[in-house]
Amino acid sequence: MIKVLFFAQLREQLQCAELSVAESDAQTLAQLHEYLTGQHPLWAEFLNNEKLLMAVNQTIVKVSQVLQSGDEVAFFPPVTGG
Amino acid sequence: MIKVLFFAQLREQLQCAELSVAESDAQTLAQLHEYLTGQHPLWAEFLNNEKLLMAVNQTIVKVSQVLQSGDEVAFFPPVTGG
Amino acid sequence: MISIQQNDFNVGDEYAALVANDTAAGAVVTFVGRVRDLNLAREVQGLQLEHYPGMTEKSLQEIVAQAQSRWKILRWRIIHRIGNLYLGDNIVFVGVSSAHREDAFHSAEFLMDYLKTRAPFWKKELTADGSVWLDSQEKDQQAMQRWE
Amino acid sequence: MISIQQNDFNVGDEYAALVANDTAAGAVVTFVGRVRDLNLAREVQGLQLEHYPGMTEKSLQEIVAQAQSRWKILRWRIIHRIGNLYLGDNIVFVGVSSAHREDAFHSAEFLMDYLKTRAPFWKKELTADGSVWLDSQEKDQQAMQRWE
Repeated sequence: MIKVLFFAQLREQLQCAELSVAESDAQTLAQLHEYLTGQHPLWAEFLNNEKLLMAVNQTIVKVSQVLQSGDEVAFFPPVTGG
Repeated sequence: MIKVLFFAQLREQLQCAELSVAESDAQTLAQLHEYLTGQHPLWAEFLNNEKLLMAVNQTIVKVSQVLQSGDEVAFFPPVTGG
Repeated sequence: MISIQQNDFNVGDEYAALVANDTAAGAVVTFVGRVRDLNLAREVQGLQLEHYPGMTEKSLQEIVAQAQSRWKILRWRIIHRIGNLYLGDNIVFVGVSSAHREDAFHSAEFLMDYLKTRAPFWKKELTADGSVWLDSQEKDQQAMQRWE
Repeated sequence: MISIQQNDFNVGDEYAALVANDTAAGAVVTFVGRVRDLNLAREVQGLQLEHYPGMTEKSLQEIVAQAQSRWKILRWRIIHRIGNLYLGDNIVFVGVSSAHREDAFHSAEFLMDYLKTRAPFWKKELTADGSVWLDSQEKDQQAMQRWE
């Protein structure tokens, strides 16, 4: 399984903080994205935001990133700490 | 009279912290310099140091500065505080 | 050391820890970020600070490693508060000690610029009109890009 | 406020004064310069700090006025110690508060660069081989010229 996390404004927009996806449905980050918007049409508007950042195992990566079972994936808006 | 001050290494080299000079002997900073080295030949070596800074009434000035009675003149090495 | 915490910090104590028994530290720079009353002309009453536990610490460690490869740093300290914070509260502390002031100033500023653009924290502002997620600012991206 | 004093200062107290009752201060930078054990490869035991009373305060006021014309500064504080100082002792404190971190970082660094090259203080180092007046350093002149 792949663990998927959403943070901040995105978490509120999707009304979801965390879910799991079978690795067969998400061999790359791009595929995971496609899978999520397919399963949740209402999420597409928010997940298609070009500014969103994606991390795999807590490192920011590109959408071409290959995924494997046990990965922790996170989607979140640009950061605003400090 | 013009009050003349020396600081730090220069004060130690000249073995003098403060002296007074009649304004007639020092109408400009350049004249004051000439007067001092004339009166104290042993000082020339130290007062001719190109790196020395000069202040009149606590503001750094150039050697062409005109002097008047009551002025406070200071000669000192480049600063090293902080 | 990196701390992500709800509790406040004490600048005097942090300064003391940065220099304790270290006579090589000729220069110490500290930065504190605080909740201020006006942000982009909105009247702010407070902030809610969310973070991504685990990734926060990891990204800050990477930022520190980058700073250490660029400047000679003796000791460093990063504290970032989370949860609900109010007007005038401390948000973030960055402290660096070094032999020379250039290293201390530049590494502290670098750490803040990177923290602002790379560490997964998000601020929700509480104003009289309700709460609103803060947008990232172009000027922070530009500040970060100076170092590249 | 500018203080030229023999006594030590307390960084925590100075930070508290910079932000007390000021919810506009989103960013506070402090710098502390200390007596360190190695300077230009000489083993330093202490320093004797001489200054030009009156001109010191005047030149620092002028430097602060310049900083205020370049950056938005809310509060500032400069303390410079004089007399005999020993390994690990604090020498100088510069603190600036501002709404934004760029103003706080840059004005604090500017104040230090100018203080180092324009304010009439002189250090005599005490080493095992005797005492020696410190030479001004080219890198300090260069640091100052960045701002011109």
